[in-house]
Amino acid sequence: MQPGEQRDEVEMLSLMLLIRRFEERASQQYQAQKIGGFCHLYIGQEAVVTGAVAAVRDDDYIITAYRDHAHALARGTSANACMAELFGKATGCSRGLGGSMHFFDKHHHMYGGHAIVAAHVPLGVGLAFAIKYRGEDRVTLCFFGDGAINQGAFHEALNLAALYKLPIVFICENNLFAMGTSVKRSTSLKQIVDRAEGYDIPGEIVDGMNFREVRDKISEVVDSIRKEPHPAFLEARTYRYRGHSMSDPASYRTKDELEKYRLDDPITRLRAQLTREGKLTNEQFDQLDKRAKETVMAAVKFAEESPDPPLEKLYDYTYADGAKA
Amino acid sequence: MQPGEQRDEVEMLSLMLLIRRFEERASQQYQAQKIGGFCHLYIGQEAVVTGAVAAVRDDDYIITAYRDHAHALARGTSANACMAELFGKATGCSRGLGGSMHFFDKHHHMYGGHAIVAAHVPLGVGLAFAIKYRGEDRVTLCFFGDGAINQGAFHEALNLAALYKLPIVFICENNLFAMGTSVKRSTSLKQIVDRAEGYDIPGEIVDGMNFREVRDKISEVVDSIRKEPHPAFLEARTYRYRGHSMSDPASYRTKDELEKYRLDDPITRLRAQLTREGKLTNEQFDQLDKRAKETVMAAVKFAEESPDPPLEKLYDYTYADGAKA
Amino acid sequence: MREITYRQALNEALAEELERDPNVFLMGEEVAEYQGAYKVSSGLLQRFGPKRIIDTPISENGFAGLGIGAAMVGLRPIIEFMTFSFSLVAFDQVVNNAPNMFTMSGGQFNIPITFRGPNGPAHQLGATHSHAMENFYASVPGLKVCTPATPRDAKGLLKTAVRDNNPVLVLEAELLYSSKGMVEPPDEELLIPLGKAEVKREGSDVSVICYAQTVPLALKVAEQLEEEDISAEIVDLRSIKPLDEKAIYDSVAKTHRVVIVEQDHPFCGVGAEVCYRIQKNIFDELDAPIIRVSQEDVPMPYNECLEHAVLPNAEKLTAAVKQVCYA
Amino acid sequence: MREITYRQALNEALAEELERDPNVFLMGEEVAEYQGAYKVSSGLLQRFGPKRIIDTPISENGFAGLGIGAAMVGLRPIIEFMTFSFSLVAFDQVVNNAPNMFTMSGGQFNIPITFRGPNGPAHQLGATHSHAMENFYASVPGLKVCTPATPRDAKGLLKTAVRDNNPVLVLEAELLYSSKGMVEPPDEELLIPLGKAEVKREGSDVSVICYAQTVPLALKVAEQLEEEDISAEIVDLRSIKPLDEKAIYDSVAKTHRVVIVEQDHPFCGVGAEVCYRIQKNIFDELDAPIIRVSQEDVPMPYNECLEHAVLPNAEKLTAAVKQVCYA
Ligand SMILES: Cc1ncc(C[n+]2csc(CCOP(=O)(O)OP(=O)(O)O)c2C)c(N)n1
Ligand SMILES: Cc1ncc(C[n+]2csc(CCOP(=O)(O)OP(=O)(O)O)c2C)c(N)n1
Ligand SMILES: [Mg+2]
Ligand SMILES: [Mg+2]
Repeated sequence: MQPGEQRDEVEMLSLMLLIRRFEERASQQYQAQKIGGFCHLYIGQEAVVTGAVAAVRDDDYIITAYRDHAHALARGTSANACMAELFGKATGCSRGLGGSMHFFDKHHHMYGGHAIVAAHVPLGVGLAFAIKYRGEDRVTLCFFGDGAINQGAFHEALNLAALYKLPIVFICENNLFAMGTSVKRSTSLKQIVDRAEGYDIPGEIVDGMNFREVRDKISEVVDSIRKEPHPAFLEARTYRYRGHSMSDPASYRTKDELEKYRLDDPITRLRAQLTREGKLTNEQFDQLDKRAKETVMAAVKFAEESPDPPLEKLYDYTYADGAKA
Repeated sequence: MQPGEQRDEVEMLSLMLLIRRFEERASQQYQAQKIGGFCHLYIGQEAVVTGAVAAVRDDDYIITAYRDHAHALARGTSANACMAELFGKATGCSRGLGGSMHFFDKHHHMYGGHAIVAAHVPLGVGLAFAIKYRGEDRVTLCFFGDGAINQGAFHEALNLAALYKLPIVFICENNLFAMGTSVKRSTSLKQIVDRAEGYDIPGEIVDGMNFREVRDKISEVVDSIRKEPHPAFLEARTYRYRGHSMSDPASYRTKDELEKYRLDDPITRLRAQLTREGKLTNEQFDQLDKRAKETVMAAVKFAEESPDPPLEKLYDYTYADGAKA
Repeated sequence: MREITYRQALNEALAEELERDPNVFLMGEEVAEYQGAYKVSSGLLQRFGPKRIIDTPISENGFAGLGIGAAMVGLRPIIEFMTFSFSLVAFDQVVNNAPNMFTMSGGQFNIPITFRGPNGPAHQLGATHSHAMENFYASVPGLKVCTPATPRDAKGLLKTAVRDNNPVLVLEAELLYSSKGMVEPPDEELLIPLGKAEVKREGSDVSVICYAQTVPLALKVAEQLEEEDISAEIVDLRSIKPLDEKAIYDSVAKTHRVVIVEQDHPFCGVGAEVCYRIQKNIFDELDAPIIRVSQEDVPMPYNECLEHAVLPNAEKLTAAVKQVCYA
Repeated sequence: MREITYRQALNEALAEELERDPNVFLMGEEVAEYQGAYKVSSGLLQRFGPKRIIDTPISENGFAGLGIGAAMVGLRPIIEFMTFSFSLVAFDQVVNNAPNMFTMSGGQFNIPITFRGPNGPAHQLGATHSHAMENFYASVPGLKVCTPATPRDAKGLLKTAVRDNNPVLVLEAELLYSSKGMVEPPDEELLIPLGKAEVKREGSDVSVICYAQTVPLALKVAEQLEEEDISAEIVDLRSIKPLDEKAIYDSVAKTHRVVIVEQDHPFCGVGAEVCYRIQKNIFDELDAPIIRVSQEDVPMPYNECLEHAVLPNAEKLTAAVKQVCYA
């Protein structure tokens, strides 16, 4: 995307559909034991990363936690490469070595996929540091969950970013829970965004179920950062429909709560907005959805048929120059 | 001290004198190589710990960082035991095994003396946790420097204390520098106390050069905590006259700055207050000072004549039951 | 005796120690309302209440330190790490505060704390989540480290750990949580001392020294080897520190051949220390070099085949045994 | 060649690499305005400016992670820990992010970062400040670890570390900062490869394997032993990982007797790994068990006599050599 240009909203809707269908399918494949390890689904939160990505350039940096499938897809990593990664295949976005929690895509400036809560927040600050060091006008978007804000790493990172005035947007995807722990049980504050004040970082709350609001707010913040680098903090209020990971029945919350959020579904919402504005017909929507499903089905096939990473290369991924310690 | 009772101010002045003379002598003994390792002096900051201790009961808990001689002396650890510790002798308050940075005195509820910046702040929270767990009405005073507030441990500890509503006063001894780094170069905030807000902990600034102000403010806070346990945060603005440690010439600050603070000396100030109020004559002050000096000289002699910890007990301090792993 | 799972055994140990001593409390992420990420603390909140079964935010360094502070004044905290890979963010507290306090204070403050949770590679969790931390922690003076492999050992070691007056790490084996074994009934107090290995299978040709997840592996391999007329003695260390040197030497004096099978990273792993001590103290008993089977020295890959290739496994262990037996 | 101090050698290495490559920067506590807590970075702020010589708050975990992030996009950070004991609070970043990234990303992101600073016991700093971290870090797949003992090695290894495309730890010896040695003049590029040991003294009766602070100790003891007709070969590992096995085996094949003298905690220390490899690979060359001299397995006491008793020292090393030589 060129500066000033807006991403097409129908395309963005289509992206949200792809993410949704991808994860539904991943869930099914996990149950069929085609996918191992932990698997955390983003279903319900799609507007956050889609809105964010719609607000930045392709060469801006993004980094996130382990609930990362959507972030890679939103960045342009193919459904094939994502599904293959879940299957642990050599064609995966991390060559089958990372798995669900460790998606990487250098080409698309997606810097992971990080599984230790908050440990990637300092990395995000490092990406922003490099931007400023080189005098570039990029920004870094650093996503993390509400559970991450009580880690020391988060705290140190925010102070460093503020002190060095680095071009980074901290995006807290507040889905109200860290596993089974609600924000009010983990955090000594009425609202998360208030913590940004403790670092003199400007903070705002945004409706994470609303694509347009996320996009517009981040565009604004990013514009300001490009003019004069500084950190910013956004609390995106959102909700995950599924359990924390595939093994979590999510019995710590009520059906009613879930249903309330489902009514606010980010895909339904953008679809309604576009339909109301005459930019999308029902047929077109169905077409998009069909295409998303087909893409995902093809990705499953691709993943299934892809080879495992070669066993004889087991030692080749430890050191960059292939040196064996 | 019994609840409600006030510590005698002349005694507190006398305590500040003892601390001052103790450290001057320690400095000299360090130069004479009687003391090893690192040695951090508290000279200039005496009103903070003295005021704090004057505000609490003997059975309240205190814990601090490595600039800890004063905290032990204020708590009632004898000058003998403190000096012997610096000399590494078996009669020291940590049996010669801790050294300057690791003063402990169980009997006087002095829980150290901790040399990793901010790593004792969670310990302080643990002490407060135990108080609440047992339903006692004690409080914990947890001291740390301005440099500590950018460590992850500090952040996690404050959130936990706030979340669990623990009886602890976090006392930031803001002497403007962490080694050669001024607060404005380390912390992304105009004033340190503002960070407490990020945890919904009430915070206040207090003049750390003024014994009475420190005492009164802490009394107030502690009263409130004893009624209903909660954490509180105090930023005590103070100044260290000496370098960070014995090897630091402190060339990062001006002579003028130092002189400005010296004019505000906590001992001179309390002395003047007491004299003005007719509670202390010059002769009495000289007498107190003479006694302090004598106590310290006797402590040096005691330390010199004390034995080293027995070599054959080298393995006896690793496991509590003497089990050898 | 009755058959229960490793998970149940741990749960019983926790419940019994909580019942016995009001100073004992359990703290960690999701230990209370969620009933434990791996359900080890199931039912404890209901039974002992929120004062003693305490959920935390994701602040391992903070609550590890909180536990140590509470232990300074005589509480006996049990701190759960959801997995020991997450203890990396609490490393300073576990390594620099818990074990040093007793020395630094000249013996005034001992720290009766238990750190526990699953340790070591589970299944396809990738590089960040697959650390086996036993060699790190055993390296630290002042810590004790145990690694139960059976339900009985899990219960008996955890109970002993809670009663120990020093910081003890109980490194549980996630992959064994659902495994079953015979354990004394709850009314019979079961305490297994730290620092006592157990011969889990007698044998005469080779000593296979193992612990935690590698014990069932070693037992399985031993059975297969029996068919090839190799008699393997399986020595389960149970505690890494203190290390039961006598049990090791007794076995080696009998078999004269040693394979050590461990789950940690190989470089400076537990097996290296065990090997050093054997060769130093009973060099002349050795008829062949000691061989270790451990993880390969690479970060753990996610892919299942690669993970299998990195882990100690039956093929590698069999080959190692045959090598030391020149079979 | 000219004689300079270890500190100057490090300073030259930093300056030369900063000069050579604009992607290199130095970050840490007090490295800039204060000129380094131990003056290793003296003059660098003046020469390279605040963009490249960067003071930090006391946030080791934060700035270690910042460095790793910057390295993901091709910068080449040099991160100073004021001492490696403080790297305990940054352990997760150094252990779980830096070395795993290349694997986890399937080879997309290598991390060309150098972590450096003084390591190991200095003088009477007590239990919290006296850790030697080499066995911890060498245990982690994906890290490289070197431990220079002389000014020349310090300069050559640090320069190589900065150019390496992987995370490298340069564990400096604080007690050697003021020691002197001959080093090539600045106009002669000095690069010493990682993974190459150096025989610092030839000998025929016993191989004394050492590194960092134990090298001068070993050399001193070797001289004394010469008078008693024991000829010790001093093998300075220089790198712990990669480990120069060939150099070790060559020496052992010559002397058939080995003492390893190390500065770290003994349990699972570096010497245990070296011992394992020797006995595994050249068992038949050994005429006596290998003996290690390391720290005693206790937290470091402050008292000077006790500290001396805990450290590896000349008496212990002499006794160990005599023991392996049956002298
Ligand atoms: C340091 C650390 N502690 C614990 C965990 C285990 N864990 C993984 S995800 C998670 C909850 C995180 O919640 P949040 O940050 O809100 O993100 P969400 O899952 O809601 O996206 C926990 C406790 C971990 N990965 N890292
Ligand atoms: C984690 C850690 N990092 C670095 C150090 C080295 N260090 C010791 S004291 C100090 C400065 C602390 O300053 P402050 O907290 O303001 O306390 P003050 O010395 O002013 O009393 C530093 C950087 C340490 N001890 N621990
Ligand atoms: Mg969440
Ligand atoms: Mg300060």
